[in-house]
Amino acid sequence: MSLESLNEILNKINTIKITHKHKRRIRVDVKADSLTTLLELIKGQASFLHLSAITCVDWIEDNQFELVYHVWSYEENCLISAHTRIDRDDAKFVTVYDLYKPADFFERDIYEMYGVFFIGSPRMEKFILTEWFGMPPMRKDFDSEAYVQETFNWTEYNPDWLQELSDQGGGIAIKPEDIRLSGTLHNKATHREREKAKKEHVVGKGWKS
Amino acid sequence: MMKKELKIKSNKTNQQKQKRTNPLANVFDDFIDFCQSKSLFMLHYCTGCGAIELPPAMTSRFDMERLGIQPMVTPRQADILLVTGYVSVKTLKRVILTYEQMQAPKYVIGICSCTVNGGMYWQSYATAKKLNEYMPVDVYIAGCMPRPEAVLEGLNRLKNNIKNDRKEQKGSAWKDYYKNYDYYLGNQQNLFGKEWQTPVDVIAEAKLYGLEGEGTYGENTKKLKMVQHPLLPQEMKL
Amino acid sequence: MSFVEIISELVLMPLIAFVVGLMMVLMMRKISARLQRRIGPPFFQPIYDIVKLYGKDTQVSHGLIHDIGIVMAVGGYIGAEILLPVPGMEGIADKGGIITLSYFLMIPSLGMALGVGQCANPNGSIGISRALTAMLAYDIPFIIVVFGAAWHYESTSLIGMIEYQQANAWGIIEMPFLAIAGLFALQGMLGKQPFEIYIAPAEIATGPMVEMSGKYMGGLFVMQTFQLYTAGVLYASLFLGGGESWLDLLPKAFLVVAIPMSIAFLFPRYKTEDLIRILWKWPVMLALIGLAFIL
Amino acid sequence: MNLLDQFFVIVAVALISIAMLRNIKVNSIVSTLWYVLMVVMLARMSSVAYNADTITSAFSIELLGFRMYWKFTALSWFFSIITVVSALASSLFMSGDWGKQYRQQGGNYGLLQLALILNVVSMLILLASGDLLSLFIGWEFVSWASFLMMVLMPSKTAKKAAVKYVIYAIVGAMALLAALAMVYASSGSLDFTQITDAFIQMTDNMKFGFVLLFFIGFAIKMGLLPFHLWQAVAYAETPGPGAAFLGAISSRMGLFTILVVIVQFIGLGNLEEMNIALPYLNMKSLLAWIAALTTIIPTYIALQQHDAKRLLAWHGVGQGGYMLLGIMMYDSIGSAGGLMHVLNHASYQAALFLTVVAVVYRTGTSDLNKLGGLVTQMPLTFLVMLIGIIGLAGLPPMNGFVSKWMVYRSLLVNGEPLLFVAAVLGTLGTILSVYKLIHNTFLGQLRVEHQQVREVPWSMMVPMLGLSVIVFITGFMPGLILPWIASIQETIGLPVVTYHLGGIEYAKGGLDMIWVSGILFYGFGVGALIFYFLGGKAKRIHQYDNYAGGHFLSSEVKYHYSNNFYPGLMHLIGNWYRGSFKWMENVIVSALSFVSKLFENMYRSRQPVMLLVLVAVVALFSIYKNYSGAGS
Repeated sequence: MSLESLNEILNKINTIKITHKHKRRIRVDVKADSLTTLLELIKGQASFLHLSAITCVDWIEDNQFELVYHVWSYEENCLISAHTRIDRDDAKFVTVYDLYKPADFFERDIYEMYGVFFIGSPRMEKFILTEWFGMPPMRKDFDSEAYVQETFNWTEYNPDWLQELSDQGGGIAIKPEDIRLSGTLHNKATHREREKAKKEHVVGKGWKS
Repeated sequence: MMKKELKIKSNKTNQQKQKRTNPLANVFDDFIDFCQSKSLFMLHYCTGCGAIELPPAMTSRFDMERLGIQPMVTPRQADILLVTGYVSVKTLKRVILTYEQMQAPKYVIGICSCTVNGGMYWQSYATAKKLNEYMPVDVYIAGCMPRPEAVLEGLNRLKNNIKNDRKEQKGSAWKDYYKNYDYYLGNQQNLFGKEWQTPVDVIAEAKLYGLEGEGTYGENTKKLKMVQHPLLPQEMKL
Repeated sequence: MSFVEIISELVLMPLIAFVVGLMMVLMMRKISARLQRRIGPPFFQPIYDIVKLYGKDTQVSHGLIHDIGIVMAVGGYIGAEILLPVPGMEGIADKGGIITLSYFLMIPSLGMALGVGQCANPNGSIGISRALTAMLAYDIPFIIVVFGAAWHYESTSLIGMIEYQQANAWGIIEMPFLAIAGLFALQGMLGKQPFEIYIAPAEIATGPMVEMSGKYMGGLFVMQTFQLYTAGVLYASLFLGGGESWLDLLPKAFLVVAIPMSIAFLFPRYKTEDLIRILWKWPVMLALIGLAFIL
Repeated sequence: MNLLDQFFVIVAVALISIAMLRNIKVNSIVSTLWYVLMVVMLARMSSVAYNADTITSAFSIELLGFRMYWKFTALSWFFSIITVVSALASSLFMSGDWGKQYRQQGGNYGLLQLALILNVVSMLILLASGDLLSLFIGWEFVSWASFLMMVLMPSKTAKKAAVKYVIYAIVGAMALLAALAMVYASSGSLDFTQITDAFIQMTDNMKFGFVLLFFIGFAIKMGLLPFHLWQAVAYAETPGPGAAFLGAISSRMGLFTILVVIVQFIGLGNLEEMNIALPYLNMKSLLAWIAALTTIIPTYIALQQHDAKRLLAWHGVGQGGYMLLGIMMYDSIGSAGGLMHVLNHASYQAALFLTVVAVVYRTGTSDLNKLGGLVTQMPLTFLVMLIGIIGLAGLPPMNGFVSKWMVYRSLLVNGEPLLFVAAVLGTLGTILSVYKLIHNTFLGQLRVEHQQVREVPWSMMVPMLGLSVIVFITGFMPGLILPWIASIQETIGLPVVTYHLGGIEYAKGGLDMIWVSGILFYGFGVGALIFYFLGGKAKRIHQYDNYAGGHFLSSEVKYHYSNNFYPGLMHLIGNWYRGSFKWMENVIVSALSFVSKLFENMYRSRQPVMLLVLVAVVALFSIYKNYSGAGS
């Protein structure tokens, strides 16, 4: 199949934006409501039979999730990455399980990690984080560090030999405690914002409740 | 934001074993301690990269067997549990089950920085940080990863601890799990939720072998009683 | 035979077997260490292991049959030790012959199989299934060897066989093919590489030993010492002329055990069906050739 | 009336009373009491067994010029006591709660008891037969009585197996009848002694036919190779205790007749002189090889079964081989082993069948893949099965070891390495298979649905325990049985074995079971001392507290290994014997049906061409025959 005919198929979708990154990599951006149509088209007419992965990106500033469907064709040796964006507050999307069976696992994973619910997916339940009841941890507004500070304790380890080394001017430049407790590695503003956020709600808890 | 207050462990110093009056019995006990320190079967729970340092420690270069240490496969046979690397919350459940299935005297060695403080996963929401909050750890071997020399050094230190188990207060730590079970159980429940339980009935074990202490029962064990499905052994019935 | 003699034999023979077996275990581990260019365990390591296992503070039992299995495994071997004639103690050994003895050697396996079965661990059951299959494999050449020996010495009693050899020539000289086949079968009987599929630590978690802790494992360690001793002395009695004194017998027994050990650590392991195939092919062929010579 | 007449009167009255009694409870008690009385009568006749006497019944029939009479020899007595004791155990077993359950499930209990007594009566008639005609009549009675037992189960497989059995039985009867005709033709009488005379007068070819005809008749009943296919399914598909009875003794009637006709009257020495092909292969060694193959092939078929009853039934076929093998060795120790194995096998086989029936009674299945872990629920049944499988596998100290030891010893003495290996191969296969049986039923993980299962009631427990006591006692002191064996050997003209209470006296290695068991139990005692006095106490734990690589076990997780228990072995040898005999059976059946179709067609003249072709072939053949005859 030539490039032109592939383009022709893709262009059947009205709102599509096609970017040829490489002769084997095509990025397409579509609206959320035409994504399944696109997948159906390229599966049915252009031999893209293999769904390699579904990924999700959290664009917190735009208040959107971006879902990326990577579909591979063994005949064309070509990967189409179909990007689409959905609303972050009402994170729901329709499943592609009926088109691609492996989508089951990807969708379950995304549901667990981002909280995007896939309507019609066969097993929308816990996948890997069986003990996790808080906010989906890959969301940008989940603060892993704060969660860790809140949940875990630390071993104090200040041996004499390390003290001696420090006294001689050597040792560790930034002590682990400093990193953990004051956030030296991040700029102060982020840290302050985080402190503010902590005051407002308990991080990691109370999500969806 | 308040940090959750974890209960402070009760005093550990009262675990010194009473010396028997019969001198022969003492010699016998010392002999068993000596043999225990000379023969250690280890179960390596290879959770992370630290496991790669064990084969050199076992094979011809460093030869653990000359210290009487050899690898074993199941927790039932083993004396040492080597946790070699980061422990994710989900793995921790299995590590605890494995630890509880081991038979006393049992020792835990945490290898790599990850078991001490989470190591490079210190920010990760899914990785447990202090292993000794969930089970008594005898020796930590820090490093990322520790060299086989360090591993052997740690094992030697453990052997000395075992040899002096009855003589010194600072002995091996396994009894602490029975005597302060409530503390450990509380930490486990904080992480895994209220439904947490293992098929191993630690309290019954402590009762049977007379290993109960002040900290065996408490708030957390009461909570456990509420949700536990107790597994009684199947008795022969005529 | 006086009463005191019987009692002393009943007590002493298992004890000697235990001590000699400990040395054999040590030898086995030393050989493997040396082959892998290691130093190996210290001299008293087998004793440390057994004392440690019996000195464990806690241990688990899956029920009465689990306990009885261990008792049968150790007890069956103790019975077998008594039926093995050794220098100075032949009084009871003539009550059973080679057929009885080879049946006695199956009792520990059956006992252990029962105990493991009660543990309700499929790894253990798989191990037993493989161990019994291995038994089926190595017993065929072994039984041909036993037949050949009994036919050649015109006796089924081990004492008679030893007497014949001491009067004439050693069996290994008169029946070299059978002796080689017997050595082959011994490798399988001891469960050493390449015939140790039923232990397979990384695959089925040491199979039968999977749920054994403390004194249960200790019992199996004791059983191993008996097993090595039995194998060594039995082979020495069949083919190396037994022993007129302990100084004569022990080196032979150690040599016999050392040969499979030295071979063992050079091999990986065979699958079950390959194990049967190889044990039913080469040693059986050798044994039949040997048999054809003496019949 | 001598003792034998009294005995037969009792047996006849027992038969009538059991047939008449309609009340179930009374029927159970009465039938059990009759069997007890029969055992007592046999005990009164024990001089037959100890002194090799003969009791001849006063009753006889003149029929068409033949005098039929009945007598009891040591051999008949030996088989009779086994029959009656097995029947007693079965009857006692079914008299209590088992019978109740059987009726609730729609079985006809009265008919089952009747079938049992009919079997016993017909077997006793056969065992007491004094000449060939009474033997043949007894033979037919036995065949039809076991057929009655087999059709009691309503299942389709049972019916099919029973019909298959009848076909085999008819073939056997035909062969027997033909042999009888040969005897009659040569001597004009059907007395046992005429067999010897007839045999001596025959030509070599006729001798072969004669022996083979007898042998086929008897081998079919005993399930010897290649007639082993019918038996296991037919016996396994019989209602519980009936299977125990049939499995214990029924097929041994074939062995009895072999002993009477072939061993006693044709004589093994005569068989040895009948060379077949090579100097090594004569009629006796051929029979020995058939016996050896019978130990191997059915045993390994048993290894493949996943139904407990079928597994045992196949072992029943296989163990028959040991008996014949021992007898075919034609020396004192081997034949003693073979004969003793009849009793030993009956005792443990009945015990094993009864345990399986007990398990079925509680759990409703004998499928080995659907059981497991019952030892905590049914410990006594487990104990009986343990004793039984130790006996069946032939390990010390149970009785199976004694008889197998004797067979091995005799094979060793006679220098039969290949037969020896074959026998050992059978034993090893048995060990594998019985471990599978006990593991899959009693060991391993207990299923959730079996957690409420309890031990069977005493009415079932008592016969099982009684049989296992027999298994142990006769193993511990084989000298209790050996006098009977010695008189049998004297009666049927075999070398007589030298014995003592503990076993056999034999130059260069005898057997003393009292010592052997003593040493074994001493070993167990020391093992128990080591186990219970060294080391700390152990904690009893639940099965779910188990190593699973860190996995949490619960009732939802099936953590049990039962299906395809020996995959490595089956992968290798499974194809060697799978269906080869089935294939042969099918070939014969289809050839027969083809021929019958052919004749049917011819008879109805549907295919005149066929008739023409046949006539042409016959004509050509006769012409050829004529010419070739003329040419020479």
